[in-house]
Amino acid sequence: MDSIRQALAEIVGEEHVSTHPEELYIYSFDLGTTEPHRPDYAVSPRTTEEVQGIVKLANKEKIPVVPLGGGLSLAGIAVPFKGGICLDLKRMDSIIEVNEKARYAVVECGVSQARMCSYLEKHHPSLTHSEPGAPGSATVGGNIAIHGQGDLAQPYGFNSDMVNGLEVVLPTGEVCRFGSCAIGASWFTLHPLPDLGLFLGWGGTTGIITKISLRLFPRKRIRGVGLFVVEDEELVPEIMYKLTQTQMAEDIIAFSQAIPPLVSGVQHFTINLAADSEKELEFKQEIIWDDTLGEYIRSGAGGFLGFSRGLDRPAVSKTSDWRKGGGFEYVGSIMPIEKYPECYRRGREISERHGIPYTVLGRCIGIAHAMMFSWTYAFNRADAETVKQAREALHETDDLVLELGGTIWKPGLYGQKLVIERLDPNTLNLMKKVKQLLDPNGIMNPGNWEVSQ
Amino acid sequence: MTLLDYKYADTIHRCFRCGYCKFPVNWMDVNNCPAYARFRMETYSCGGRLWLIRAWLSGEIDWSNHLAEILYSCTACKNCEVKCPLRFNVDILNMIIAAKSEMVESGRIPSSVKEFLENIQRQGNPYGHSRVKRGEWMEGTEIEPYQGHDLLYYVGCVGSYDDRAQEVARMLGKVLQKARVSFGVLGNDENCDGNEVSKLGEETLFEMLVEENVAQFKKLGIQKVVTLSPHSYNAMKNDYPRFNGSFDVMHYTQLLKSLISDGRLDVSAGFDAVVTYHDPCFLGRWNNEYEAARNVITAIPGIQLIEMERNRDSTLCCGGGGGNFYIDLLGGSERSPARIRAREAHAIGARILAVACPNCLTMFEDAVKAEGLEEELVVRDVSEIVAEACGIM
Amino acid sequence: MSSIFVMAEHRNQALADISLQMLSKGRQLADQAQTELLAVVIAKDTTGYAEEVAKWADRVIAVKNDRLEEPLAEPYQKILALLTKERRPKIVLMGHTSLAMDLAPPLSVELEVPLATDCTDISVQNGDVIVTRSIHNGKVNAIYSFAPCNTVIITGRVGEFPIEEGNRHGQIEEIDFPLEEEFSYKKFEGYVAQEVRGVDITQAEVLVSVGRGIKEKENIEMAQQLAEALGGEVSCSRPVVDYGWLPSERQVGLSGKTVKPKLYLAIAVSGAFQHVVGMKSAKMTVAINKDAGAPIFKVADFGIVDDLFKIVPILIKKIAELKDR
Amino acid sequence: MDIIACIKRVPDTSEADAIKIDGSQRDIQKSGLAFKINDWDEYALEAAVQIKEKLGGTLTAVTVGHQEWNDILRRALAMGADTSIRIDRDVASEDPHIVALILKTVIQRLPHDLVLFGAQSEDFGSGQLGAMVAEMLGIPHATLVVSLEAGENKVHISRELEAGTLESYMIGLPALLTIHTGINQPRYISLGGIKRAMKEELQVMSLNDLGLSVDMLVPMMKLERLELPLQGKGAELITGTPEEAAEQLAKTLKGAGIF
Repeated sequence: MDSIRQALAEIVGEEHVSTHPEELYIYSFDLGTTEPHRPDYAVSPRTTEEVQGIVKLANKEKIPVVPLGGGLSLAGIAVPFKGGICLDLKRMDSIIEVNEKARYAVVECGVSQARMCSYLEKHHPSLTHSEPGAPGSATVGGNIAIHGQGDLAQPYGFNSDMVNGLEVVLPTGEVCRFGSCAIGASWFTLHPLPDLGLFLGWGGTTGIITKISLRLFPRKRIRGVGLFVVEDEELVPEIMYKLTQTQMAEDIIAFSQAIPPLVSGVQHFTINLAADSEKELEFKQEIIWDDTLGEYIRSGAGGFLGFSRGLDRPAVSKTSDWRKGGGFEYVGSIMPIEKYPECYRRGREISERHGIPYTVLGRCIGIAHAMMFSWTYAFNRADAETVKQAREALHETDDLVLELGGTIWKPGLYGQKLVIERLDPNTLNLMKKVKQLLDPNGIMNPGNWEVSQ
Repeated sequence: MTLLDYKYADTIHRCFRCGYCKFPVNWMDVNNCPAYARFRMETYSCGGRLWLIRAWLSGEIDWSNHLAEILYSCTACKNCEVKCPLRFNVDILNMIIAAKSEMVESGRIPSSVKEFLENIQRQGNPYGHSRVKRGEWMEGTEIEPYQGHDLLYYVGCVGSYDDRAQEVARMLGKVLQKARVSFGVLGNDENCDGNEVSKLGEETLFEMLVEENVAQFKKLGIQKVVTLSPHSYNAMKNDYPRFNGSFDVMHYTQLLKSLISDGRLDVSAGFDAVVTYHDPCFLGRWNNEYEAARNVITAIPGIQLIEMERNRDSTLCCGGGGGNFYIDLLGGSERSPARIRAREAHAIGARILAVACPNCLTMFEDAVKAEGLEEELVVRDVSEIVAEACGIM
Repeated sequence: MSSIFVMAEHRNQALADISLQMLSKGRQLADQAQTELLAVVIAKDTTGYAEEVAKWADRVIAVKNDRLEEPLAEPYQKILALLTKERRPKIVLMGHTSLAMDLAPPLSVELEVPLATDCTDISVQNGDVIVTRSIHNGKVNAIYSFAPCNTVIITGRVGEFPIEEGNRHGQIEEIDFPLEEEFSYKKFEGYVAQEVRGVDITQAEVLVSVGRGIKEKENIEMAQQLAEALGGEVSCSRPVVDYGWLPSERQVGLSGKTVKPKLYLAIAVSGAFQHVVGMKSAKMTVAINKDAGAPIFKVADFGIVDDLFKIVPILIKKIAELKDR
Repeated sequence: MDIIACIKRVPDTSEADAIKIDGSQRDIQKSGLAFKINDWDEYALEAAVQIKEKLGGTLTAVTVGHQEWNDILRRALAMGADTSIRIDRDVASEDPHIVALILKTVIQRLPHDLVLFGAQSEDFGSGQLGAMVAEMLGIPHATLVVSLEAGENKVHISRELEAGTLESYMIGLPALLTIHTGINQPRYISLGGIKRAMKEELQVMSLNDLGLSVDMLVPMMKLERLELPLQGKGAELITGTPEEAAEQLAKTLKGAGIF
């Protein structure tokens, strides 16, 4: 009997460990174009103590541990490149505490975005969190680990900026706490204790986030989406800039896509507004549509396509079925807003060259401080050629991001290499030291962010 | 058999495995796919199951008992189809059932599924009890064999053979008698309705059962059928017509609703109780019937109907569908769907968990015992609640 | 009536219990029919066995040869055929064992004499041999007679015939038996003993034993809980091993282990004789089974005729309550 | 590899509580009983089909019984047998010697490298037939086989002894084996498979097709009568609702000092 499997079964229970080919097959893929790699064990722990036990065992046996949330990063970050233990964290899904006064929630890493939304709607209707618009099965832990952004990015920045505290299992098995909770106080703030932010953006190679305190924000009674369209992409930066000037919007996204054909080549804006009263809404509408966007509407450069109340979850998965192919992957970047026109034009060019209908999107982060710009490439899972085309387009887009002066958001292996090559040598050196310090046996999600070679 | 001649070869790859199918329509929880709720591994989610079917049929993985159990842990509760945002969602269950058929024809299926199907081949019921005992549930009642009555009261295998479900079969008979409904039953001559057999992928056995039942119904001149089980209701309403067996079929909650509203059934005596109603998948998601049982329950004075978070098309399956009331691949843990559901009903303060399906009834009776909730939560069929309200003991 | 042969079988250097049961029955039949009881012992070294069987037999035929160390059907058949043709016994009696399954049928064909296997009763009524066999897994008895013939081969069911004290001093006659043929077409390659992994159920004070009626591997956990509540172990009947729900070292019965626990709690066990043989000597036996006609109720001290899924969960709870008090 | 599997049709008495004996006192009442392939024979068929799938060759299913026995031959064909033969004669309570003689005569006329029987039958359970036929055919045999590896001209088997021990043999072909339960997991026989098998015509032979006549079949053993076992000392039944029965049993166990 495989002694490691036996040890794992003792930690999490017989039913939550598998070496069956079926589990190893499913956990070898993510949903994008990354080549699959089979883990040796699929394990789904329920508590931090179980995660600790697993990590300590991994150190003893020198086998990799690969943390996995919803598995929707679409960049292969949770693909077990060097085999080992695939750690499905979705059973760690309890909502521990919601503090209305200080507007924060303490949750386990595996809580899904959908559950977070429906729980707050039902039990704390005055609060909301920055929901990333990914499929509902994406987890809160996974999203902040990749510096995700959500529908409150414009006023409040990256989701990872909204962290009040973390509980992390280090690669050597110790449990650490960061933020006010580390001194036994409540989880209300991450700062001002000495900053040890070593677990966000590292692609799960420096530790396993098990608990998060996430800032919440007021959920206004009325929430809706205004749709605005311009033909000339050159106008997008200035429009986005002006919109942020009003500080009235909750989320500003500019996007353009080839499908359906009648909208191809045109730039759309979705502008999320929220108000506690009709008066407040009317006031905001007036400032946005008359004072700010009025000139474009009057000059015919742009058009107001209406305002609809309610924020139903965008079914982003639909893009995977455009070509009945069951798949898409996208490159995300953090770009200066003024680069939108070039990103759009070059993106279209790459898509057309690879025979893929283009889909680009720029979400404003902060007060026009930056935008998350993404290029999405759909492919047909049953047609290897389209997968190859999509993979090539993705790599070309990684290059494009750096060429245009942006940085890749949640890069896959290819993108990571590009970033590491350009990284300041002293910074890179410090990252190596941090990695060696935290993960002496190199068991934490090896293959990703290979800085230590 | 390879992927090529699999009926859904050109569709099954379109599953993106985005995980929508794990959620109820109202997004209230992450585990509304009963198999995923039970095992919480990706392979047991609907998306995982579709990817595994494609991998098996394209030869990337071999058949194994574990793969068969993953396939047969699907209770055909239709949550995935209702929730998936992609256009092929109408074929999800067909894809899974077609893969089950591949396993059935190759003969390699879990031993409990083999037993289930062999018992039906031999005795016309999944328990393997002899046919001559099928009518025993009627003993001691004045329920008559069908001879030209208005209605055939079709009981089904669980109602005929399971001790607890037999009580409900009898009670519904008494309620219909009280409402002076003209009905008869088939007793020992009643055969399996085939619904579970078709969800298990034994297509030819299903066709034989339906052809026999349709011929029997026609020989007896049956026009209208009221079924105890939503499983029978589903097959007779949606599949029998394909075998030119078009009958006027209703589930008994629909009949009770009209009897009460027409005044033929007086429930005004009523009694005090806090009740929550569990939507059975084959009545709700499969046939969009959410209101009949609720109307019946709320027509009874003194009863307060409270709803669980996951209700109507967001209901969590009791784990007894797809033959699992017998095969029971989802049993044996506090994560069994029926036990999750029993805890949910208890948590909202319900004293009675009302069901409208004999499968749900048996699954929840076991779950309430396993959870040690017998004192605080009672499982009652809607017909039993109506009986008490009409003063039938 | 001519003599009665009893073939005494040995395993792991000891006479099998069933052979002592057959010797006792053979003695009783011989006395009743006033004829001679001859015990046949076949081994590399027969001295120990011969002395023991001599306590029942009037005469012991000890067949010795270096190549007869292992009890194998082919050589045994040759020897018994020769002895039977030579001595023309009325009855050739042996235990219904795995060896007998290989040996008795071809022997009866070679000698062209009738064979009755797994008999639960044997009697001689004015020179005619009558046997009883239990059929339809214990629910019906069949009584057989034989057409006139000089020899009848009978194998007796294990555990059906009590061992009586032997008080004879049979005369021992040693025969060397040089085996010429090689039996090359069938080569014995040795034994495969079952390595005892995990628990040894023969040491358990309390056994909760599950049969096919448990219906699903997951439900064995319920039996495990009951076993823990009683401080015992889980064991099972053969179908549970055939289905792969429990390893074979937990199997009670003829082809598994023989147990003598303080309590043997049989859940959904039908009570086939091969199983009952392994647990007959339990101090107290309790049976829970839906089928009132199940043979297990014949051997159990207490029984509940009901569905295990209803009884066991409540039983676990009641035991816990009684323990707290 | 030419394989022959001999199978038997038996009543399903597992669920029938009371079995009644018919007027002739020599058989049980069959009305209301369902019939099936003898459990042991299904394991033998599965073993045969698996060998055929691995090494190729033909599988013939043989049985002795009247027309209603065609259903088990259909199932054998659906499971993977190529052809099937039924000898049209009722031998239910016949002397095994006679049944063995009939089967030996059929098998001799067919190419046979490996002959498989079930170790015993669920109804009479004599466990004699296979080994008798082997002796009559003059080929080596082994009974109670629980593992089987077939090579081109030999098989490696292990058979079951008492107390969980096994003994293993290498046997040259042609050979006869009787198969015990647990050797494999018999596959499910779908109704579709049975329907396809309906189209294949079944070979039916009479005694004289085999060159046998009734007077050659002289029984050496005769079934006198059947009896229901006398209701001897049974268990003291604890009755009442599940609640009461479980409570009573728990008290009895406590009283006996079990816990």
